[in-house]
Amino acid sequence: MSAEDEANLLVIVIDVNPIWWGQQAQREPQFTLSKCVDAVLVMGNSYMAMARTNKLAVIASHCQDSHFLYPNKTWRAGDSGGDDAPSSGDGKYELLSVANNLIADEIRNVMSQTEVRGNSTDTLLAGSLAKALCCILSSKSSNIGQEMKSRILVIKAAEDCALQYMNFMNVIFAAQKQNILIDACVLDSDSGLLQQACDITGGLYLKIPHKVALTQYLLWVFLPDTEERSQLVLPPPAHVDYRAACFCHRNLIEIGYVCSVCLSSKTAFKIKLPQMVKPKKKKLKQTT
Amino acid sequence: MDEESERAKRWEGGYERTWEVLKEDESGSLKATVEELLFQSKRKRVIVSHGQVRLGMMRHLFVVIDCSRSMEDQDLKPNRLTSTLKLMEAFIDEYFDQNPISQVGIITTKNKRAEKLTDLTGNPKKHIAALKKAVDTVCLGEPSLYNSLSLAIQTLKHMPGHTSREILIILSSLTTCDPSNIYEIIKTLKSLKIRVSVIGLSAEVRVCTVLTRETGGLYHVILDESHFKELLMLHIKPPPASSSSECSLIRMGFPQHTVASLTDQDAKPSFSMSHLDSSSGPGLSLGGYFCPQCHAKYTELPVECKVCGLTLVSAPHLARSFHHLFPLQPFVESSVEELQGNRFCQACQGELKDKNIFTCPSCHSVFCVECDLFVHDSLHCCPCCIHSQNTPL
Amino acid sequence: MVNVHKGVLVECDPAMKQFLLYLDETMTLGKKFILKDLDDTHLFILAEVVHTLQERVGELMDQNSFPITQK
Amino acid sequence: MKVRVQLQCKNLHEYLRELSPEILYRLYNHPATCLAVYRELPSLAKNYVMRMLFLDQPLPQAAVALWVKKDSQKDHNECVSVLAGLRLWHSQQLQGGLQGYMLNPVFKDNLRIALLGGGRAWADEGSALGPDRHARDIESLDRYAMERWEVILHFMVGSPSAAVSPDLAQLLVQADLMKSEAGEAPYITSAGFQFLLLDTASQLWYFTLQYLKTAQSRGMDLVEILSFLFQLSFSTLGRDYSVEGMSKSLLIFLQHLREFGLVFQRKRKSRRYYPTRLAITLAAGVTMNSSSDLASTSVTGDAGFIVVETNYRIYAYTNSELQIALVALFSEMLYRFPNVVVAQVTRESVQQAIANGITAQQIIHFLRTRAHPVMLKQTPVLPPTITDQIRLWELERDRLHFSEGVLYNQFLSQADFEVLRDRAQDLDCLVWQDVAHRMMVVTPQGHGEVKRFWKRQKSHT
Repeated sequence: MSAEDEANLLVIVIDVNPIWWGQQAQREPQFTLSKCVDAVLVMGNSYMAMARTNKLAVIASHCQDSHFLYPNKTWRAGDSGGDDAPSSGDGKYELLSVANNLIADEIRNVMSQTEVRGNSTDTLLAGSLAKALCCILSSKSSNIGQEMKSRILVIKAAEDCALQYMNFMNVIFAAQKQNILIDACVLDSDSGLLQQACDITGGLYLKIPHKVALTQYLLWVFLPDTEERSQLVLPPPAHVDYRAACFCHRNLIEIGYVCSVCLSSKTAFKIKLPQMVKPKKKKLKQTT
Repeated sequence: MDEESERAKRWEGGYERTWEVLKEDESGSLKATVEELLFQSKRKRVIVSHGQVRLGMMRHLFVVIDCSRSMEDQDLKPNRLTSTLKLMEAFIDEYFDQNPISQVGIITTKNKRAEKLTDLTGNPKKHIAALKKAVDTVCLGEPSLYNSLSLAIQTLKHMPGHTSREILIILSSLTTCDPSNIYEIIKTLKSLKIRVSVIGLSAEVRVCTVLTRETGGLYHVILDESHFKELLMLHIKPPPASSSSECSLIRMGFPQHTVASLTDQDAKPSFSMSHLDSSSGPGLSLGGYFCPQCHAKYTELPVECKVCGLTLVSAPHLARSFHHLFPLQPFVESSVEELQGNRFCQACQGELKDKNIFTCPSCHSVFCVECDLFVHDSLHCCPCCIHSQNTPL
Repeated sequence: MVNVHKGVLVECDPAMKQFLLYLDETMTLGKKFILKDLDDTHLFILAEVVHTLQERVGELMDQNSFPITQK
Repeated sequence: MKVRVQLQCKNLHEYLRELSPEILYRLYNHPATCLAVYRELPSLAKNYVMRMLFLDQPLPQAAVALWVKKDSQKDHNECVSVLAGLRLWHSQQLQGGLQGYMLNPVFKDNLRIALLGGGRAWADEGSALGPDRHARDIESLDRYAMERWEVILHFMVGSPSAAVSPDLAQLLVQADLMKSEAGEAPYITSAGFQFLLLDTASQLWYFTLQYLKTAQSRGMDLVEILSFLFQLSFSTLGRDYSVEGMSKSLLIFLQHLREFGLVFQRKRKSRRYYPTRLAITLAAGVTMNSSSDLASTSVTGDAGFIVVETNYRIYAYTNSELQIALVALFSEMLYRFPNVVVAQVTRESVQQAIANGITAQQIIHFLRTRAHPVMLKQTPVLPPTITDQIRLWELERDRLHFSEGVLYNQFLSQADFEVLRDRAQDLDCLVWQDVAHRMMVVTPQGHGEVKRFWKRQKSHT
C-alpha cells in the first residue's frame, strides 16, 4: 500500500483533433469524441478515487493548441471550490463531480472556440506532452519533501505528424531523464513516435482493437500504477521500429549515410548525387 | 603573459567583497537579497549557450587524469582522486547520453609516465568499470604533460578528419616532468587540429594557459567540488568545429530489434558478439539487434560491428544530439509588473509568483523560472512554439 | 505421595535470585519466605510477602542507581 | 502479574470484518462507505475491483488467478482473502460447473454511483439555504476543531478549566479511558494515559471506535452513523452542509461530533454545519495501526516542539497547557518560561509513568513524533542514550515476575508426574515444570481440576 506522504500524479493527454473525430463520427457513429471523453472521465475518477494522494490533470491536444482541461487556472487560484462550485446533486463523490463538470465545460469551450485555421490537420502531441512535463515538474517543486510519482497517459486518435519528430524526441528524452512514464492508448493507426516514447520511458503501448470498449481497456491496462504493473500480467511491449528515416524521401533505411555535421541520414542512392551535398554545405557555411 | 590571459583570472575576482552584495531590507533581514542571489545563480547557467554555429558532433575525446602525488590532497572530499573519479563517472554517463555516436578514451599520468586506462571506444560501461577500479590507484610522483599528450596524439591523429579531436586534462599538480620541449608538441597539436582543454585542481599554470590558448581549448581552475562538476559538464556540449574541418557522410547501420521467439517457435538463444571479449554476464539471449550487413548479433546499441566494422546506431541515438544543432534561444527576462493579462505560466499553468518572468522571443509566451530552466536544460524546445506549424526541420 | 503448596512463582534473573536468597537467609522480612528453590531463575515463595518484597527490590534499585542528572 | 494493558486500536478493515454480514450489507448501501472501504484495500485488490466493476457476469476463478504473474501469487491470495473477508465479492457457480467470482452487487452499484453519479445525493447542500452570513473560513474551522479536541484531552488530564458534557464524560468512562467512583469526578486510567500519548489521528480513530461500540446501546443505528461519518470524511473543507433530512438519532450524533470538534455548527439549532479537518482526516487515522511508528504527527499542522538533550533535559517550546501536562506525565518540571518549559527525565518520573501504565515505547514514540524540526535533522532523532535509558528503567521494574500458582512436588514416580503434567498441559494451566526434579506449578484456577484428576487417577490404580 502506498505510504501517506507519497503523491501520485497522472496527466491524461486526449487527442481532440476535430478533423479526425469528425471523420470518425461518420465512420462509426457509436464512438464519438464525447464517448471518448466519458471514458477518460471514468478513468480519471477511478484514479482519483483510489487514494487521497492521487492527483489528476487532463490536457486536450488540439490542432493549434494544447488546453488544460483540469486543473483549470481559475480553479487552482481560488480556494478549493468555494460556494459557486457546481454540485451534481446525485450520489457522486463531491470532488469527482466538481472535476467532471469542469472538464466537460472546458472541452466544450475548446471545441467551440478554436476554429481550424489553414490546412493544419495534425495533432500537436509534442506540445501537449511538453506542457504535461512542465505541469508535472511544477507540482513536484510545489510539494517539496513529498515523493512524487508521475506518469502521462496519451489517448491518441489522429495520425503521427512527421514534422514533430525532433520535438517529440526531445520531449521523450526529457521525460526519461525525469523518470516519467509515458503510456499510450492508440485508437486508430499505430504511432511510431508513441511506440518509441513508451519503449524509451518504460510505459505501456496499446492499440485497442475495439474502440467502443475504451473504458474497459483504460481500467484494465492503464489504471494500475508501476508497482502493481510488476505484479499483473499486461500486454507485451510493442515491437518498436528504430530505423532512421531518410531525410530526402522519408523511407526507412537499414544502412544509410549520416552527415557528420548535421547528423541527417541519407539512403545510399542519394549520396551519388553531388548536388545533394553541395547546398547543404553552403547552408552550413552561412551559419558558421 | 598577455593582457587576455591576465584577465582570465577573473575567477579570483569573482569572490572578492562578496559581503557588499548583501543588503538588509527595512526589517534588517537578509532574506530578500539571499533569495535574489539564489535566483541569479539559478539563472546563470542558462545564459551560456552559443548561437547557430557549426559543431563537431562526432567527437573523439581523450580524458587525461592526473594521478600524481598531489591527487592525494584532501581539499576535495575524501581526496582529489576519489572525488575526480566519481565526477568522471557522471561525466561519462552524461557524455554518452548527449553524444551517443562519439568516443572517449582515458589516460592516466603518474610517476613521469602516461598510461592508457581505456582505449578510445563508445561503450560507457567499459570506462565506468575502469574508473571504478582506478579508485585503488596509488598516487605517486609527478605527472607528465608531454607524455600524456603524445600518447593521445598517437591515437587521435588517425581519426578521420570530419570528427572533432579533443583532449581534456584534469591536472592537479603544479609541475610537470617533460622529456622534451613542450612547445614543440603544442605546435603539433595545433597542426593536427586537436583541441586541448584543461581543468586545474590547484592553481593556474602558465604552460596550460599557453597550451589551451594555442589549441583553442578552455582553461579553468576549480573553486570547489560543485564548481568542478559544473566545469566538467561544460565539456559535454560538443565544441564548435573549426571551419576548415571536413564534412562527410558516414556509413551507418540501423538494425532492428528482433525477438526470435515472436517469429518462430523453436528459436534457440544465441550469443551476442558484444559478450565475446567480456566474460561477465550471461551471453545467451533470444532477441537482439542484428547488423544489417553481416547479421552479427548485439544486445545493445550503439556499437561498432566487430565483424564488418559498421557503426550500428538507432534513430533515437541520433535524435539525442539534435538539440545541440538547434539550440533554443534564451528567453527574455523581464519584470512581472510589465505583463498584461493574467499571470499564469504558459507551460505549467502555475501562477507567476516570482519577480521575473521569461518570454520566448519567437512566440511571446511567458514562463516561470522553473519552466524556463527545465525547457532549456532538458526539453530543448519551447512548449508553445511547437504549437505553431512552422517549426524548424 | 504428592506434596501441594500454594504460593507465588517468581521468575527472575540469577543475580536477583541471589538477592532474594540473601533476604531469606538474613530473615530481613521477619521470616523465611522461600518455599522452594526451583532452579536458577525460578523460586516458589509465600504469597503474602510479594508486596513487601517488591518494596525491598525497589529500595535495592534506588541504592544501586545514582542521579545521572544535575539540576 | 502483568498489570499493563496495551491499548488496542484496530484499523477499519479489522473493525468491519467483525461486523455481521447483515450490517455490512446495509453499510454498503451508501456510496461514501463503499468509497472509504475501497480506498483502504491493498492496491492490487483495488485494481481487481475496478476490473470487475462494470462486469455483470461472474468471472471464472481460474481467469482471475491468471491476472497476476506467477511470482506475485502470494499477493493475489492475500487480495482474494481480503475481498472475501469484507464480503466485497463472493464465489458463484458458473454454467459448466466452474467456480467464479462476482462482486457484491450492493457494493458494486454504490461504488459505481460514487464514481459516476446517479442515485440519491449524499446530503443536502447548504446552498439550498442560501449563502451563510456567518460563513467560516478554513483557518477558523481548524482553530475551532483543535480547541474542541483539546478540551477533551484537558478534561482527561484533569485541568480544572475543562468541562465536558455528561454524555461525553460517560463515553470516556465507557471507553475505559477514565474511571469514576460514585460521586467523584472521573479520573484517568492507564489506558487513558496511553491514549494521550497517541497522535491526533489515532486518538480520533480510537475514540470513534469506542463510540461506535457503545452506539447501539444508546439506541443509535450503527449503519446510519457510520455512513454519516464516512460521508463527512469525503466532504469539502470550508463548505457548509444542511442538516435537512437527518433523522433524530443522527442529529444527536451530530451534536456529539460538534462537541468533539469534528463539525462546526454555530448554534445548536443552526440548520447548517461545516465539517472540520478532523472529520476529513478521520479516514487517514483509519489506515494507521497502533503499532506503526510513522504515524503522522501534524494532522492539524502544528510542528514539533520538543528538544531532548543527552543530559536528560527536555525543552518543550509550547504554550499549550495540554502539551505541558503531557510532558509532565513522565518528566519532572524544572522551569517555566513564557514560551518554553524545561523538564527533566529522571528515573523516578519515568518509573512513575510506567506505574501509571504508560510503556517506555509510548514515551519514546511521543518524544519522537513531537520532535522539534532541529531534532528531526539528526539520525536518530532522539539521543540513543535517552531512549536506551528509558527502556532500561522500564526493564528494571521487570526484574521480578510474579505469578500466583500451586506447586506440586515429591512425585513418587516419573509416570505419575508425566500423567499429571500432561493433564495440566491439556487444561492449559501449566505454568512451569521441571522434569528432572518432578516439580510443576499450575495456576490457581486450574488447581481444582488437576486435583480432582489426581484423586480419580489414584483411585483407579
